[in-house]
Amino acid sequence: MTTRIGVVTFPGSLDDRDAQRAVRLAGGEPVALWHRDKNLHQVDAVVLPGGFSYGDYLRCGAIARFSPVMETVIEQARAGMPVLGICNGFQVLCESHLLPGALTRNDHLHFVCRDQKLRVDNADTAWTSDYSPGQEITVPLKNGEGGYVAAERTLDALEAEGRVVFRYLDGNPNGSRRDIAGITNEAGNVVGLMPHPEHAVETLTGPTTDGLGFFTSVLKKLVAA
Amino acid sequence: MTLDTVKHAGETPEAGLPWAELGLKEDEYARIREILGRRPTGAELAMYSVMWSEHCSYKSSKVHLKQFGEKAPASDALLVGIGENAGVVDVGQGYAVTFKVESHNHPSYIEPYQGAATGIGGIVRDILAMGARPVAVMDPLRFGAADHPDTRRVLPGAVAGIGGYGNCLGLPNIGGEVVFDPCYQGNPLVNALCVGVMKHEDIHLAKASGTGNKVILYGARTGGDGIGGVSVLASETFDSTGPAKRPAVQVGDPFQEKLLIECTLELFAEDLVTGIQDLGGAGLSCATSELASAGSGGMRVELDTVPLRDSSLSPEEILMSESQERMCAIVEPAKAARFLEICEKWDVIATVIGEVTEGDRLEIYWQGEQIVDVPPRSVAHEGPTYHRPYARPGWLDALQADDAGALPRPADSAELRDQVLRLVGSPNQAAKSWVTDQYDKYVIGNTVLAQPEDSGMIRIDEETNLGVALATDGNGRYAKLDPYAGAQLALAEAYRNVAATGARPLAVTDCLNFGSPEDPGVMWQFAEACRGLADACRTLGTPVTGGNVSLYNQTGETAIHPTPVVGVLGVIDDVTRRTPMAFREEGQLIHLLGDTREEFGGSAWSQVVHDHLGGLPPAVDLERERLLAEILIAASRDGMVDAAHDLSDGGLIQAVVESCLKGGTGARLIVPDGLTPFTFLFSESAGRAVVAVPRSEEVRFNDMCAARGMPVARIGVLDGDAIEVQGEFTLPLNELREIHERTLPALFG
Amino acid sequence: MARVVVDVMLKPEILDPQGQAVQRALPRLGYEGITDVRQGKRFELEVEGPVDEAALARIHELAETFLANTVIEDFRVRVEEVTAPVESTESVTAEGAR
Amino acid sequence: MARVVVDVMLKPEILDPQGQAVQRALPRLGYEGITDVRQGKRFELEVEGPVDEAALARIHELAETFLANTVIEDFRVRVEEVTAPVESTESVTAEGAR
Ligand SMILES: Nc1ncnc2c1ncn2[C@@H]1O[C@H](COP(=O)(O)OP(=O)(O)O)[C@@H](O)[C@H]1O
Ligand SMILES: [Mg+2]
Repeated sequence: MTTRIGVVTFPGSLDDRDAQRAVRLAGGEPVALWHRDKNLHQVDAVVLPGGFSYGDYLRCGAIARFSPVMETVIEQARAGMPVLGICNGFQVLCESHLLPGALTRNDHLHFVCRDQKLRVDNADTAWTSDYSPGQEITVPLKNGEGGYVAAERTLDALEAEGRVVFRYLDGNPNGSRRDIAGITNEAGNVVGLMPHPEHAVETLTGPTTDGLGFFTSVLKKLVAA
Repeated sequence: MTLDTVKHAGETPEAGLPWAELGLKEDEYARIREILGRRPTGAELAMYSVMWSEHCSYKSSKVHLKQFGEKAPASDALLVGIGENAGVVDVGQGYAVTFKVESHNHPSYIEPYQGAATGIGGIVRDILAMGARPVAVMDPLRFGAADHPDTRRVLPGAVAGIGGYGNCLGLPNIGGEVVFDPCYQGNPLVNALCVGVMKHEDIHLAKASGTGNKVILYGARTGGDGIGGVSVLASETFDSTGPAKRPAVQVGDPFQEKLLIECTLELFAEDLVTGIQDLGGAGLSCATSELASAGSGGMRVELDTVPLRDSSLSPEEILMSESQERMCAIVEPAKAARFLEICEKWDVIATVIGEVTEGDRLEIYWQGEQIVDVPPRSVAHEGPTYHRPYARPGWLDALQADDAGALPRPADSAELRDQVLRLVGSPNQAAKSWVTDQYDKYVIGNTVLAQPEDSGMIRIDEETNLGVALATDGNGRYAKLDPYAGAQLALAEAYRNVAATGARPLAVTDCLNFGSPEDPGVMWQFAEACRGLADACRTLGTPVTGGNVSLYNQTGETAIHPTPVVGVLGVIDDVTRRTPMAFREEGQLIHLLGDTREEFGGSAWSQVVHDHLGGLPPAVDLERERLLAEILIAASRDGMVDAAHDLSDGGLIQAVVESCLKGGTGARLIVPDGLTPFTFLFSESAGRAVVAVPRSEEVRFNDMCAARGMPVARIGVLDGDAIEVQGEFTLPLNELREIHERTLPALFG
Repeated sequence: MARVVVDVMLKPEILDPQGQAVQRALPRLGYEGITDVRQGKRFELEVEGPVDEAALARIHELAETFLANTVIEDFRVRVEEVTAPVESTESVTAEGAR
Repeated sequence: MARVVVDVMLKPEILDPQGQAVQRALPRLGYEGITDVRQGKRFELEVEGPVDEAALARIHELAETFLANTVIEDFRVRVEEVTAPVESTESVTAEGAR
């Protein structure tokens, strides 16, 4: 039986097909989920993809958080289902309070699209177990509001608990506090990051295939479970 | 407020209308009266005035554009030609591709962010209206001098607008141009290209047929955008208490457009659409009259059913509004319910505003009263045609006589080295990443090549790896020296760029940016450019499938350089064999294809070092371009080269610097016999490219060139971390990179 | 019909790159004496019916859960004195400093 | 030290996609009775020295040429009554509707 991984499409989601392709290339079965539908259709994990949900007009992810599908995603995430938020998906996770902190306007005020080197600081989450701790990977980054911020004590706690999963290397692209590119919740099942692993799954179209590990990690974990 | 109905117009034949304020000429107004057999109503006048404007009717340009059809080479690939929203090209395996470039120059000068953003929005809807899924955009841009204060206002705004809209739509930006020249001060050029993909059977056309079919307007509500001129009608003639001034600026909502795209593609997939048209310039006037004109019957529209953002709009203003993110579809009655359901799914407002009628009139009603009753063809397709006078400008002889070949050349190696650095750091030749890093090039996951590369390349089919490549080019300096040759050189460069990546050039789109057609000298430039482009397209076998004309790009008496921007689409059967431009592998051999001559007229060197424009542009040899393309494609197919980069502005040294920096490998260059180092490095002779050939392939590659009669010279080897021109100078890559990359950030922050 | 305004500003401890960009540009534009600039959002809500305590409480809740992200932003709700539609630039000038 | 506030709103006739997005979301969040939402910018300028006529005139000029894009936006300049620093969420709540 293949593992079913849901990819949510909000109005304005853009990288949803890419996330589905990444799931497929990793050997999973992608399942399209629709923002108006509370039913997760028996998926084993969920990806909240990149894009500009609802135009990102109020704040990135602020409107998507209140969509019907998120009610169930929030409930299931709290119950331990693996959830990955990429870029806009990370913003939705923060707005939903599944992850602490917030993402603010890039410090240089421009949208930036570039290949970004990252270090995997936590290789124990549901989405990173196929990496080794400290491994350096390069995946695309593209956002206008990717500056991670949180209260000092939240940042200290994230560090202390090993919940910083990815850090930017070779230059912080957006002013994120402590070079944070991605974090996880306490249980390690919910991960959010600004860079786009789903765009680094084929040598033809991405800078590397370093992003595949996210999807193989979760598939292994789910098969083992 | 009295409503100017058709009946009222019939009863008040002598009522004065502000036709002159709306830009109509006396004889044009007389013709409208003749067509209608009475005076037009205010609404009719509004429709005619905007549809007969230069922008919509091409009245000054169409006598010259005709050649693109008349001289078009026979091409099996052309499925839909000029005249529709965009041309459609067969790329094999049942796929068709549609692409088009359009200008949004004036709006981008007034409000750079929104002007450029809505330029992207408009061209994307054109592509969507053909039945295709838009898959990528490109943005050929021209600005005034890089250090001019107004450029600091216009460029960052336009770039942010293009990125803001395109990124939010989820369309990768795969290429474009950034050119600076004082001639564009006050008249920046913001052109936008979109390419879309569909299956052959999905092609849709803008035509209304089938009596009783519904006319459905869907997308954004209609507001007072872009109707400056027409408010004369509302305020001065019919309703002096109305709002005096309407915004000419259109504001884009890319989120709404994203919904419109997904919604429309779902409507196509369920076969719910009989005819479709996007709303762009001239809004509903254009959409209704063009749909009705192209169809078999007539059309009746109840204008008061149009959903409004601003309830104070007059019927004339509703007809003229250029509110963005709207489409108009013709739908069979039995399918209307499902159509509306899909729109609801995507939160897109959709309204039945009328239906296709038996007759042959376009009739528009407002609160039950008839305010428009016209033959739609007379509005949409039978506008005026001007044969404007044109004459070769008197100044051209002196300009051409001012030969750039006579300019002082570098006296020694040190000066040569210095000039190379000045060239690669000059705004036109410097790295464009400050601009292109603001564009998402990854979204959709099919981008095989994107900036900086010779052309953008998109995978169309994940199973077979079929793909397309696109490049746009245009050199206003060349065209100023000789518009006929300049247009051909623009085509030749784009064609060469496509071939350099291994794709076969198939078809052309163009955006012709010129000054005022009322100036006979400008009109001559325009006529020459059209003739040159049409002739070259015939020789190269690449038909023009569509495009756009932008006139009046001038301030006072001073026109911009004639700037024909040419986009070439190519097909590649297997994108995995693409040829990138990066020089990576040490030890590979650098070969120069083509002939290098003493050609410096309009060159980057003459501009950067001497601030000079004069002489003749490089000679055009289209047969050579075709041969070069064949070589580059064959080399890609047979795996004989690992990298290729075409030569254009800046000549050989510019190309080698770009390829070395991209790949992170240096080069040792040897000046071939018979050339001075200066000519070798800076000449801009056309029909050339550099390639990196693995040693194991050299014999085979040389044999192929010899067999086909292509001049080829081994000019060096990839090696180390500097570019060395033997006997002249050495430039470390990190010094070059610093100089190449710092220019735009230093100017625009 | 009444207008309720919600002002949303980044908390003082959160970096405000937009405000800073404005501030950095001021000397170049010839403005001295402005020591700090913060940029935030202003929402104008047109409310049907009376804006009583209950209505304001609802809007307060809306601001807290939706219009502002209280992790990084503070907000303020108030009933707008001016009830006319937003002024044109002309009338603003009149209302301005001159 | 005084605070001058510049409110910048899109002109009423200009499309406001941001405000519309908020408004469309309201019914889903259970808010009725808000008939229109416009979203604009709020700048808070901390000014050194007295905010006299001349200072205000300068800020007015700044708003007109730099803070607002008067092609599509209107603005308003005013001296802020509250001179305390931006309130924390807590104090805001106190000042709110309750
Ligand atoms: N405005 C732009 N948008 C996107 N890509 C651009 C833009 N300007 C330049 N580029 C890209 O930068 C690269 C170099 O540009 P250019 O030197 O003009 O190319 P070429 O000389 O090969 O036509 C190309 O890949 C081009 O597509
Ligand atoms: Mg090129």
